[in-house]
Amino acid sequence: MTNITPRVEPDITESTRTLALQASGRGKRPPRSAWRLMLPTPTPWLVLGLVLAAVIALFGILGPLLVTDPTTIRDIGMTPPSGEHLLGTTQTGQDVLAQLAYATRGSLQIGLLVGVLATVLSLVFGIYGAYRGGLVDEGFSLLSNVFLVIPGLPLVIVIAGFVPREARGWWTIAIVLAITGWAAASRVLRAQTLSIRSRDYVAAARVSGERSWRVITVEILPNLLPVIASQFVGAVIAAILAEAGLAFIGLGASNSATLGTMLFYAQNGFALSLGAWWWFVPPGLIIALFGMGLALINFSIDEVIDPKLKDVRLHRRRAQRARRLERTNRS
Amino acid sequence: MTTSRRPVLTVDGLSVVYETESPVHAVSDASFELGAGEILGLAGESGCGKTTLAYAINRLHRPPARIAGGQVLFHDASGETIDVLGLAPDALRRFRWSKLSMVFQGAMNALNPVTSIRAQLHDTIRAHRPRTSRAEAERRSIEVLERVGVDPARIGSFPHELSGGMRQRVMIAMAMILEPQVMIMDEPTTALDVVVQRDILREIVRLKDELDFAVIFITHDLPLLLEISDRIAIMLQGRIVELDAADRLYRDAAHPYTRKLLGSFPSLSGSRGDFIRTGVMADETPGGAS
Amino acid sequence: APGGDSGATASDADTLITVGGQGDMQINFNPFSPSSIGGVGTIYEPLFFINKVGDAEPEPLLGVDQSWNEDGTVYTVTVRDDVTWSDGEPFTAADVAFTFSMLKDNPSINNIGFDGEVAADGDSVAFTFDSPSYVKGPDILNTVIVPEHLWADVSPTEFLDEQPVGTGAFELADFKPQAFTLAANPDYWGGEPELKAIRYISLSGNQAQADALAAGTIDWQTSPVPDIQNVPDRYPGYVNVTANQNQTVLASCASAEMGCSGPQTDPAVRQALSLAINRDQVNALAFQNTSTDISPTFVLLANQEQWISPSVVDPVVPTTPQADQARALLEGAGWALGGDGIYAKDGERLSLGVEVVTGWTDYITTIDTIAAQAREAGIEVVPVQSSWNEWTDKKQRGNFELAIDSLAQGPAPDPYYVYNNFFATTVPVGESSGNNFSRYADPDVSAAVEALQALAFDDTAAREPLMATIQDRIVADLPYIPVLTAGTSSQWNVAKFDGWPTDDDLYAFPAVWSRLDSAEVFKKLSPTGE
Amino acid sequence: MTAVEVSGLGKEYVTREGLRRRRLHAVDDVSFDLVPGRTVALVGESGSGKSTIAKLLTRLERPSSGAIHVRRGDGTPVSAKEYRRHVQMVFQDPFASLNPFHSIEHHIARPLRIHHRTRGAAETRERVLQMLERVNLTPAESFLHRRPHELSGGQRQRVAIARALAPGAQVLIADEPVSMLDVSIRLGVLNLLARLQREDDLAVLYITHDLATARHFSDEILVLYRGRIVERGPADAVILDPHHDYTKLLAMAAPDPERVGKVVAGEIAFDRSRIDNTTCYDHARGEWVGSAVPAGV
Amino acid sequence: MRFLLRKLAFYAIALWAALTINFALPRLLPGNPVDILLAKLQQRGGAVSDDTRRAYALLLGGDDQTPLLQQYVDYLGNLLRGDLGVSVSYYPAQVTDVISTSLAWTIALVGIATVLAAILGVVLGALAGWRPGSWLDSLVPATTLLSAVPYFWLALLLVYLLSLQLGLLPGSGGYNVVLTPGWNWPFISSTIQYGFLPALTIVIASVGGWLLGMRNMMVSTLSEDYIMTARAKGLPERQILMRYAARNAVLPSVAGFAISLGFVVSGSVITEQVFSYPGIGSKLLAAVTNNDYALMQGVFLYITLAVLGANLVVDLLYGLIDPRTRKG
Ligand SMILES: Nc1ncnc2c1ncn2[C@@H]1O[C@H](COP(=O)(O)OP(=O)(O)OP(=O)(O)O)[C@@H](O)[C@H]1O
Ligand SMILES: Nc1ncnc2c1ncn2[C@@H]1O[C@H](COP(=O)(O)OP(=O)(O)OP(=O)(O)O)[C@@H](O)[C@H]1O
Ligand SMILES: [Mg+2]
Ligand SMILES: [Mg+2]
Repeated sequence: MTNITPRVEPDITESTRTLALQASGRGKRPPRSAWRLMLPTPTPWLVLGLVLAAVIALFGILGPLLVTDPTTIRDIGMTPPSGEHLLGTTQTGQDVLAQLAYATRGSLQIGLLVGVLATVLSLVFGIYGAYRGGLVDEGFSLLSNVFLVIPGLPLVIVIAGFVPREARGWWTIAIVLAITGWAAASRVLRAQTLSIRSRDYVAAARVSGERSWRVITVEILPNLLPVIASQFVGAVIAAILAEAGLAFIGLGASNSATLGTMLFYAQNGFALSLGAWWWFVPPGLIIALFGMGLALINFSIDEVIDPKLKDVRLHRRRAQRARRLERTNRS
Repeated sequence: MTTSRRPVLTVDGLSVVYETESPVHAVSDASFELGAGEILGLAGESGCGKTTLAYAINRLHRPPARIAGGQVLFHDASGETIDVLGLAPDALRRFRWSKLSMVFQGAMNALNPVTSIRAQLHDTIRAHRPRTSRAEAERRSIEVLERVGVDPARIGSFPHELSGGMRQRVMIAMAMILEPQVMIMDEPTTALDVVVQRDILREIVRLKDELDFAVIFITHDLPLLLEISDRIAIMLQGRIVELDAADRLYRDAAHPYTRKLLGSFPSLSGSRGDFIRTGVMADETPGGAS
Repeated sequence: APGGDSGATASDADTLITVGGQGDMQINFNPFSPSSIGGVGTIYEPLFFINKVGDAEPEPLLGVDQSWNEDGTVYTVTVRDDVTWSDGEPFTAADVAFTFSMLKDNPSINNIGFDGEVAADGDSVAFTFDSPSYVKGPDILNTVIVPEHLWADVSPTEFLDEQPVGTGAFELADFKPQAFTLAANPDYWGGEPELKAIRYISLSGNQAQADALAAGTIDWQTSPVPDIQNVPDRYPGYVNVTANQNQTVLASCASAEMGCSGPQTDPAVRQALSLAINRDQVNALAFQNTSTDISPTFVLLANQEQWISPSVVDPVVPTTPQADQARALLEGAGWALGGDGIYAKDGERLSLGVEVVTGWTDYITTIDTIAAQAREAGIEVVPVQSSWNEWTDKKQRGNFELAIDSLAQGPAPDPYYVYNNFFATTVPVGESSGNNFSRYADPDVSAAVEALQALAFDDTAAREPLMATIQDRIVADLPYIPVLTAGTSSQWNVAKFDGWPTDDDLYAFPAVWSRLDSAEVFKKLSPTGE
Repeated sequence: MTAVEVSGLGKEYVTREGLRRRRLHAVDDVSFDLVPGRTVALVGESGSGKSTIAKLLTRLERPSSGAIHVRRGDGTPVSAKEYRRHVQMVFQDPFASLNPFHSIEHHIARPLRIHHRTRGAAETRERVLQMLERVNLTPAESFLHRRPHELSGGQRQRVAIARALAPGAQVLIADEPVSMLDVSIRLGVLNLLARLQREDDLAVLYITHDLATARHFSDEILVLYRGRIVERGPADAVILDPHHDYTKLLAMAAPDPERVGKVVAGEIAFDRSRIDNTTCYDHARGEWVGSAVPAGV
Repeated sequence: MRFLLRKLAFYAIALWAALTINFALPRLLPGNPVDILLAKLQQRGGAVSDDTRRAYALLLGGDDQTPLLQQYVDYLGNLLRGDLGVSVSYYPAQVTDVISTSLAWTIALVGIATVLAAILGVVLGALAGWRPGSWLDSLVPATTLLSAVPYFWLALLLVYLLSLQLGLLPGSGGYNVVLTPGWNWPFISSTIQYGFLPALTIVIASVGGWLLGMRNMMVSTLSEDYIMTARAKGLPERQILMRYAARNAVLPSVAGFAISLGFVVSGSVITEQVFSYPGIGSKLLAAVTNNDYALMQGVFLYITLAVLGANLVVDLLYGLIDPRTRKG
């Protein structure tokens, strides 16, 4: 499990405006579409993040179509990478690259499902609760706080221990992970919703006669998109890591290939002790790189949520120039 | 227009540029003199560069802002003249607050929320007079709090425990704790209620009379400036377009912008200014231009 | 006593370090408790030691002599008379009688199912049975004896026995949750062992054990290690010994009469699958080539070969696949090849699920390998992973098609035990099956097994025809599809100690977890001084 | 023509501090009428309850006591469903009252659609353009697709006014509509409001703490202090001839350029603890109303 | 005071929720754990009396006669008496006894590692945020890789490299088993030596989050007015950094500390497995593999209790460093 980033809670309600000001400050017309404003600015780190995430996602989506059957057994066990098997073979001569492709797909599937489920839960408990206020909000926020302090993975392990193996399909694992993983996002969303809810444009919409659901979905939600995106991305990383952990201790989804189960088999096949790094290292590396890709995307989304961060980056070079100019001025 | 009093601060041709993609000349060629014990008002609409100017005087501007030219000279009471823009970092640190202190635009948030008022008053003294004893620092802190009308018993409070008006008073107390010769006040009362604002203005004028420091008072509330300032500078797009004694500026302003600004304020007891309730509108600015 | 300092009497050079458990250990030296962490054989001794990998001759320990009466109903064991418990009390035949009556009184710990009468008389103990019971002798000899004067007043099922008092060559010196140490018993009747201390440490999992071996922090362990064929090179100072005792099988729910369903109830299917398996490949991929041949009669080839009936045509299962033969067999039994390359009959595809426990990676690999091989013969094999409990439950209730498992050997090296356990008695699907989860039922086999019980192990002439009957039937019916005889590999430190069993002199089964055997090994070890 | 009659309006907030509850009378027994073509100004210091009254009038909050009756010109009451078509509001902060995410068109089109003022996209677009032109945002087409952040503060406030008027509102609540704007454009917005009021014969409630604009922009002034009205009457009368101590304090505190250089340290500070809010001077009647009429007046 | 009461009330509710989840889980999920447990108990030589059956039925459900509410009350009563049942895999030991020895190990390991990671991350984050654009700051995004690495994978790699290949540190166990546990230096130094790699894993994998959070918060804080005031006051830079900027910026990190503890405990369950560390995580896994439901539930309760306790402590301490919360 990853640790969480202690999250700054910036004033999201100001962010669009500040971003627009920044855009105009750069001498450009601020972009017409609000959607465009909410896109993170392309920085080398973001590009790296997108490339990492996209390449790995593509590998998971298209990889299985291109590789050989990952279950095919060959007499050549544990062969190092070669022209024939680009990433070598496992103990039973199965092609590591092929397994990696399927396992990546499996992990992505779980990560995505958990991300979606956890986000939906956090939207319901965070946004709806905060919008309604009163007892509903008290109840929802108590619930999410309780879920936040109850340690997730041990709970998941206990649940997985109770669920019979054959019922432990990948979606069961996903649901369990989602149920134990929505609370942090919900808390962040709640705080942001509370601040947006007190904004005049929400009151204005109500005065115009908008209905509650429309106020939530049309007036509040779009402004939360960067936060939601960031929480979603975070949930996907956490889910992939958690599933890998579960699979590694033998509690993962039964009969489904994920990067975690791959590591589990590599570990049981003494891959590391035998120096078969090509079997042990790639699955972990894919998780780490994919996680890094998503985290870098989040890093850039953070700039949308809190434009001060962007300011710092934008001004970095200019500040240096300003300092230099000032120095030459003086002397 | 120069002042008849002994100058404490001379700003000469000061220019500040924000080095953004298209550089913003926030302050261009600003020159004025501040006399000892004088209140100099600085007015202008939002974004004209008032705050930038105030920061630049104390070299508080942060990159990407840079001082593109000009001079800031501080004429110490001792007779020495300090070139503020040329001070080395440590000398600058010592100069700040002891000679020239500031009360900021967002004074509501200018106090550190996690330490007590006492700690913040004390560290101001200690930073400049390291040898001050605790007791002495405490005595001095209580004294200035009393001066601005804050109950000294509140010295152990944290900022969030004080009302906005009290916080502003604490800021003013802090600004005078080292008895500086100049105080720059950047919209010190805009966030406050009219009644409270009045109390604080009265306090500032009284303290100034007692302690004889000079004040640069920044606001966009021209009627207010007219009431308290000796002289008023009008800023437009980074330039000081007019600088004159308050009453003269009110009665016969030279610059059209000044006149327009004055016209924007309907008088409480007098005529309506440019406000038209009935009849044809002369000055309803058409949209499009922002 | 626990808490004592083991370091005072034993130096590192004469302390043997081995694996005791996983995680924190909970103190429990009750030899009859399933959660017992140690002491069987080392602290508590049995009457005799029977080497399952050697010939069947029992070696005297607490007993010095044993014999059956004429008709096999009374078993008399004479006990040693110069033995004292480690608390100084003398050991007597009464302790033996006490131990067995205690077992009889507490069914939950009576693992050997002792149902006779026991009586001590001087230095001999008599075990009396209602019917001839030669086959029960080895169980009696293997049971460890506890002191009556300490055990008479405790509940043997819940007794934790934190300060064990035994007669064995070692005593408990020190217990900590991460390790406990046994120290040599200076007053041991057989003389103080040269090995001064044994430290059992906690290590979780195969990887940790392999790592410990690589780091040289452990002297004896029994678990698979990487690159098992090259242990002396990879782990200098260590050798590997493999003993092949576990007959790996694909057990089928075989008997349609008992309620089994699925293609595997057809003997032709079982035979065909057996023919389709490439055992060489399985051995290489799943077992690092440590497994050995298996006999379809389930007589252990290593030390019981003499019991294979000459009437069995193929006493050893061929290791190369015969897919053509398998296809012919299936077609002869009415199966027809379907469009997907898999045989089918009456609309039923020849698809077999094999139950396996999650995490048993060598078995999972075995099934994966067999699945690929069986496809060549038009048979689909699908692994079904579940937890140990569910796997056990499915086997017990007959809710499975095939299950990979190994056939447990008996207390003595004789095929009788396998036949009695796995082929003799049966119950319908849904009821708990006991050992014979294939639910194989054949009246001739059952009768022959029963007849074997009344015969002494050395009554070769009378036993051979019965063996032939059993073996002919089970080789034809194949309720358990033989795969290989899996090896149990141990690695030990020959640099530090002498006296280990060798392939030539396998005086005990060389697994450290086989406690009676490892106790024998400990007594024979001597530190080299390194 | 819609008129609003507010009688005995009260709003009580219950604030919880841990286990203790505190009642706060934000608004207490306030009555006034909003009549077509007339502007009522509501002045008072921060926290006196001005915005609370606005929220009650726009039904963002429910009154704890009293009633708000809205009637058409013919005297028929306006139903709850139609309420928001008749009563609309302009908020204080133009940077906060427009959703940064949506286009200007969205902001004006929504009320039209909600209140079925238009049918079909084309008609809606037509009406939106018309509204933009009415608030002097020309050329209107160029504003349709802009986002609020592309507009200056004054332009935004015009959009907010257009939005409020879009459903055909007859009663407009303007809560400090210009206090967040730059001084130089404040009058422009107020002039626009005045023009629209004339054209549509609107009833306007103008909430402000700026006495000067209150005086010139409104017909009647209500001075609010701690939730209660302490002085009411025609605009000039209240400002030029304040009776209640609180009104005097307000008038004195308001900057007045006529008093150039008048702020002196000696100016007496008011003792605010003496001010009481249970009495009210009504200029129209020329007398004190309320529980205790202060002596010496 | 009110603040305190509110907090205590919240933790009481959270604890109650955990207990109730524990009660509900076996009853909601398919399968009948009582039967498995009793079968296993019998297998282990346990006598299954009616009392035993009822005790397990209380713990795990499966008692159809008693009304659910009564079961719930009895269950809570049992917990209050510290009766978590008997562990099957360690039969006949009590669950509480089985757990108590391992708890200290986990608390020490996770506690120390988390504190180290937090301090390291916060300090580096503060420095990076203090001088945005410095070389330290430009490395910040790279630390995201660290937080995305699977704990156990990193642990195995570290064991392989540092322990097996280089032989620098022991790769498994909690201390040198030759030593006698207690407050003696050889033992303590050995626990440090053995705890180093697991702690390193936790630190590496969690330091990135702290760093990033602190750095971002620092950037936000630097634009606050009170920082500008501090500059204008002519305070020394060090003092501005420590007493004004970092002091305020660290608040969310402190608030997040307790919550992150829960996450780190989770991560350490698997890390402990890799290092054969004698902590509570390995107990949990042992319980799961052995279907020792009573132990499983017991471990979960203990972990929850520990995390809740840590949260409470941090929450109370938070009141000390952020005066604004004291008002409640
Ligand atoms: N960090 C910055 N980067 C770029 N431009 C800036 C920055 N800060 C201020 N500016 C620009 O400099 C000009 C002057 O700003 P300044 O804050 O001094 O105005 P002001 O007169 O104080 O306004 P207000 O009355 O709103 O406080 C403005 O046009 C503003 O957009
Ligand atoms: N939702 C609420 N819950 C509790 N108290 C409230 C709430 N809204 C307003 N109040 C209180 O009611 C009183 C009146 O508030 P209101 O916003 O009406 O003042 P105002 O006159 O509009 O002030 P300002 O000039 O600052 O806008 C204040 O004391 C405020 O704290
Ligand atoms: Mg400013
Ligand atoms: Mg208000």
